[in-house]
Amino acid sequence: MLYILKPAMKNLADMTVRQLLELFEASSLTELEVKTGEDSVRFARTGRENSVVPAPFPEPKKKADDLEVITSPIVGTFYLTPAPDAPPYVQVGSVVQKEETLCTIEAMKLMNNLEAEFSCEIVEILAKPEKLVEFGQPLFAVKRL
Amino acid sequence: MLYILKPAMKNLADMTVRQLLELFEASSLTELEVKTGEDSVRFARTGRENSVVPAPFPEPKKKADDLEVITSPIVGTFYLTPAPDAPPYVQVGSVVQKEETLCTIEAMKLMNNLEAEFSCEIVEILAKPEKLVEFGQPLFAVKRL
Amino acid sequence: MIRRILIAGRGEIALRIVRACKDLGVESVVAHSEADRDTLAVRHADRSVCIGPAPSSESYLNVRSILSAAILTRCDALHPGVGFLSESASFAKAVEEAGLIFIGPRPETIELLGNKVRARISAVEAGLPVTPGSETLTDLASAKKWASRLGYPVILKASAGGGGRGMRIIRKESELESGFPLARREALLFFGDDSMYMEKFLENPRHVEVQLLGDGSGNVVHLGERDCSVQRNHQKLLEETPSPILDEAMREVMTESSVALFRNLSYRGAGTVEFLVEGGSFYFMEVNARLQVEHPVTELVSGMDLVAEQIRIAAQKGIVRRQDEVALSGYALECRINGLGAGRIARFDLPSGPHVRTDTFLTPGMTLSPHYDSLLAKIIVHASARQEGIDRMLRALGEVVVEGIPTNVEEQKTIVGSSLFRSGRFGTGLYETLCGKEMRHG
Amino acid sequence: MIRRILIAGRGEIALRIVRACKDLGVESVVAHSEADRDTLAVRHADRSVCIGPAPSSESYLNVRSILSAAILTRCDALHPGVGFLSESASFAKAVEEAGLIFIGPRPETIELLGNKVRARISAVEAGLPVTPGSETLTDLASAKKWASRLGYPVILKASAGGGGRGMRIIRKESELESGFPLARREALLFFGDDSMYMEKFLENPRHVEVQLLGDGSGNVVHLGERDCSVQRNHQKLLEETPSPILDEAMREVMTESSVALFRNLSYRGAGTVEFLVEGGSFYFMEVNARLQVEHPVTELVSGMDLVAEQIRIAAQKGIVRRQDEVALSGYALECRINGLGAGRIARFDLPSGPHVRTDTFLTPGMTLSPHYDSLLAKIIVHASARQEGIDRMLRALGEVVVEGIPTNVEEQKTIVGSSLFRSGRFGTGLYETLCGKEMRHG
Repeated sequence: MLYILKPAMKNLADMTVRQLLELFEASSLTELEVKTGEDSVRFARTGRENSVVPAPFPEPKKKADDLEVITSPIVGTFYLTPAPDAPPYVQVGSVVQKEETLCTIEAMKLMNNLEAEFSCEIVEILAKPEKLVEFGQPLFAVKRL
Repeated sequence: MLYILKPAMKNLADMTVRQLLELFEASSLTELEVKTGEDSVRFARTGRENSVVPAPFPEPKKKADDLEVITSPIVGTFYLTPAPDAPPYVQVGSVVQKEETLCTIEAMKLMNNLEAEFSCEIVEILAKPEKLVEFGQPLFAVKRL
Repeated sequence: MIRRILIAGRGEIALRIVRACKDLGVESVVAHSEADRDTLAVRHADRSVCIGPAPSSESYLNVRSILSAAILTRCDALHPGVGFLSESASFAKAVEEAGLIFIGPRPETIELLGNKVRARISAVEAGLPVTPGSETLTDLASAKKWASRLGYPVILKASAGGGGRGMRIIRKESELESGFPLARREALLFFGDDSMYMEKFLENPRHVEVQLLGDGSGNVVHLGERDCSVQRNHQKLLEETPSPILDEAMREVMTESSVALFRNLSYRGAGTVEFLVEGGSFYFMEVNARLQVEHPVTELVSGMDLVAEQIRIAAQKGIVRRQDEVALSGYALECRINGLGAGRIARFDLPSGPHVRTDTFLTPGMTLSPHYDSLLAKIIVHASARQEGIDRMLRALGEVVVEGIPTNVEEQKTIVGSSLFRSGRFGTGLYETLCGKEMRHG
Repeated sequence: MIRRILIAGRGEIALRIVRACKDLGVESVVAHSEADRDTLAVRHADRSVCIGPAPSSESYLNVRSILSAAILTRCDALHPGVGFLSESASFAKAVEEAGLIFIGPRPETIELLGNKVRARISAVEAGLPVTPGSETLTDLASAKKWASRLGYPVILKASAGGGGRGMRIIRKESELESGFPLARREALLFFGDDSMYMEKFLENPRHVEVQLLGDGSGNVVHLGERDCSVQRNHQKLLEETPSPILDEAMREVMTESSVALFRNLSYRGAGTVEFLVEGGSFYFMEVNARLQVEHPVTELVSGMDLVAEQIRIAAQKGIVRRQDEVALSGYALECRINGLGAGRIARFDLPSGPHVRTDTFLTPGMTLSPHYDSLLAKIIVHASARQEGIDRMLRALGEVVVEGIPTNVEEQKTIVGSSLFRSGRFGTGLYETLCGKEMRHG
């Protein structure tokens, strides 16, 4: 509910940001916005009750607007090499063309090659080789080319 | 929902942000925005979840800043008259001097006379005669003289 | 002994299994969809694996993902929960072929019981009465012949069906002419098999089921019956035990013949034989070869832990009690609290305290997903007798506060508080009678 | 029968009594302080009356307000809860003089048992062993004489005391010289009575109590014992039944002599005889002439409802079962979840599901008041045996999430998960041993 009142309020202009913040901290508010003349200040916080919500996966360390994350489409074991002794499909810095293989995910003794859907540069490898990857788990952070 | 009120609340202009916040904290609002001239302040909070919190007592119907509420100091039966046939101590509009009796509250067969702590005019009688009043229950809305 | 179990289910049952694992000192791994990441089963399991996106077809029905998750997390057993793949013989077989213990009946048993015609034959062999019914219907002509022999109304059923799906009530011959081909197409669509059969239709029967445990070697105990007659569109809403309409004589025949059926099958694990009861007679309907949502009412009167029993039986440790050690004490009643819409739950006060058990999988801030069934919580009360149990359930329902999504709590209060329910004299049409008109929107 | 009960208590016990009232079809009126307005007992009672401001002295100990509330809401009985006035003989008398049924023992019984010296005499008469102790100590000289006769260490106690208050351990004569006058002054201050006596002090005893019900006419049944040895500053933290240190022989003597004591008193209602156990012997300590916080563990193993029993006995309907009908089954363990500070509770996830009971009086958004004791919730589990019960309690504690105020959940996990607790071999000093150092700030 939003109540808009039109009275005159005198001492708002006299409050410091610190005083306002103290009020806010001690309150149950999630948002506080104050405007006086051309100045304005806005405090907000999100629901404090979500500390136990599990984080789905660790975030990629670097985040930039031009990075994209390639996730696992199945549950399986993540391999960076086509065979134990073979060199890896990709490593950090590799440039991969569309439809080139990024990795192998083994599920139920079937080797599934994951191909790049677009040309990109590998910025970070986010999953551990030879370990279980879940559905939706981030595998690579890439820069689209 | 948006309620636009055009209140005749005289002294809102004198309210501090702290006082407004106290009002807000005690209310069921999720948002409160106040503008006076060029100043404005806006409070918001998410899910207060208090729809089942019992309202302590019905609020007095009229609320004005100069009204005060006299509450019951004990649990008992509320009487406006000293005896069944006698006229009431007070009625709406009565002017009561300090230490004059306002009502009788019977508890455990003892008649307790409630005296005015200050001179005042009775604006409203808030409890039902001959019914149970709880500790803290509003009995009279009065105007201090 | 079993060391680590993959739980291939969701909802309050997945948490139920996690809790049983903890009590038994067994590790639990919950396989969940993306939509179920923030649920209590995932929070409390020792480990969780996301197996796919929200739609069940790509997660909870995705055999390959489930088996990969089980093998890669080094589970040695798999619990299929209820619903989804829990009554899939081919899934049970795939689990066993992958070297895992399937916590449920043998694949052959599931397959036999999944075919309604073969299940009826087994029931008849064990001495169970069945509703007068047809053989497999080859065409419309044979359907007409059987219908006039049984007398209308009849009900058409898919041989491979279950849970109310693919059923069609036929009240006269003209309905059969249009309905039979339609029902066949539906059956093909849902179950990949258009075999149909037909039974005499009971207008307003009671739904009563017997809970059994078998050790897989022919030892079988029953834990009494549950009455699940209060249903809405074939979905159970309330379950109670003992049934208010069974007398001792009928109870004894019903439980003993159910035991005989399971003994004939050398049944392994927990299972339920479902009956329809009308006019002082009872008829075998089907076997649910798995745990059931309403198992807690049996747990409260028997003092036994059905999920722990399932796990022990799967580990070849047998059943904890012999039949003469099973004591059923008092009365238990369960109410299912359903969401009438999906969404985030802001407040979720559930009853607690003496004589009340609550099973759920959500807590305030979590979301009832639109992708699955609408069950939010089960409230179960234990009492010395039915009337006391009804009062206690009304007390428990009165403590529920849910904010954020609408629920059926008021409907449940209407039902439990009605004189019709209290009388014990009603059929599966109770919901329509009490709530049908005003609450049809739900 | 009783029609409407005023509940003159607070916290989870007040809600416990409201629930029992609903189950019995009795109306409930909760008398509460201003600070307790927003609690579950007030929410779920049929009616509530605010009897005073937050301080107990002006509300929960305000006899006149409580009686006014009872009379004006037309109650015919009063349940005193636990604590506050529940063991005040003069309050019980005032309740009866006001024409109300007091749900508890007769005032004379409360008075007799409230005087520790007279209670000891009654115990001795009933054949109960007591710790070697003194007569009433008239002065320092007599205190010295008794102390050297009993041998140090001894414990000074106020005759009118209880609950750990006014007690003082004396290890040598010099301590007695300073401690005796101090203890007397304290006793006068707390209890209005400076009578003192002295007992041989047991260094690290177990605390075991027997739960009894008496119908007021000499019929008495016991419901086994509870072991409450895990304490912190004389406040119980965990309670279990059966006690891991009683053998059948000691249990029989302890319960039978407790029954004899209650029979001698023609005890009316629920009550507990408390014992100290050390070195294979047990000693009578005191009687708690009221319901106890830890009563749920007895309810889970006996299947009986102690609050319903209290109400039935007060209504002169007797005890539901004879001694030979009481069957104690399995093991039960209770953990008290305490707030380590007052405040608004933002999140409050409590365990639920099979074999777990939770009793509380708050829900998210409500406030643990700084005015009263710190109990937030009790978690009680039922199991077939002690080791299973311990695992189950660890499971239940693992499900607790409290945000907004700090709690003792981690401490409880430490205790329940310790090998010392699991061994069953410990005394009342367990808390200090396990949590004393790191968690003293609590």
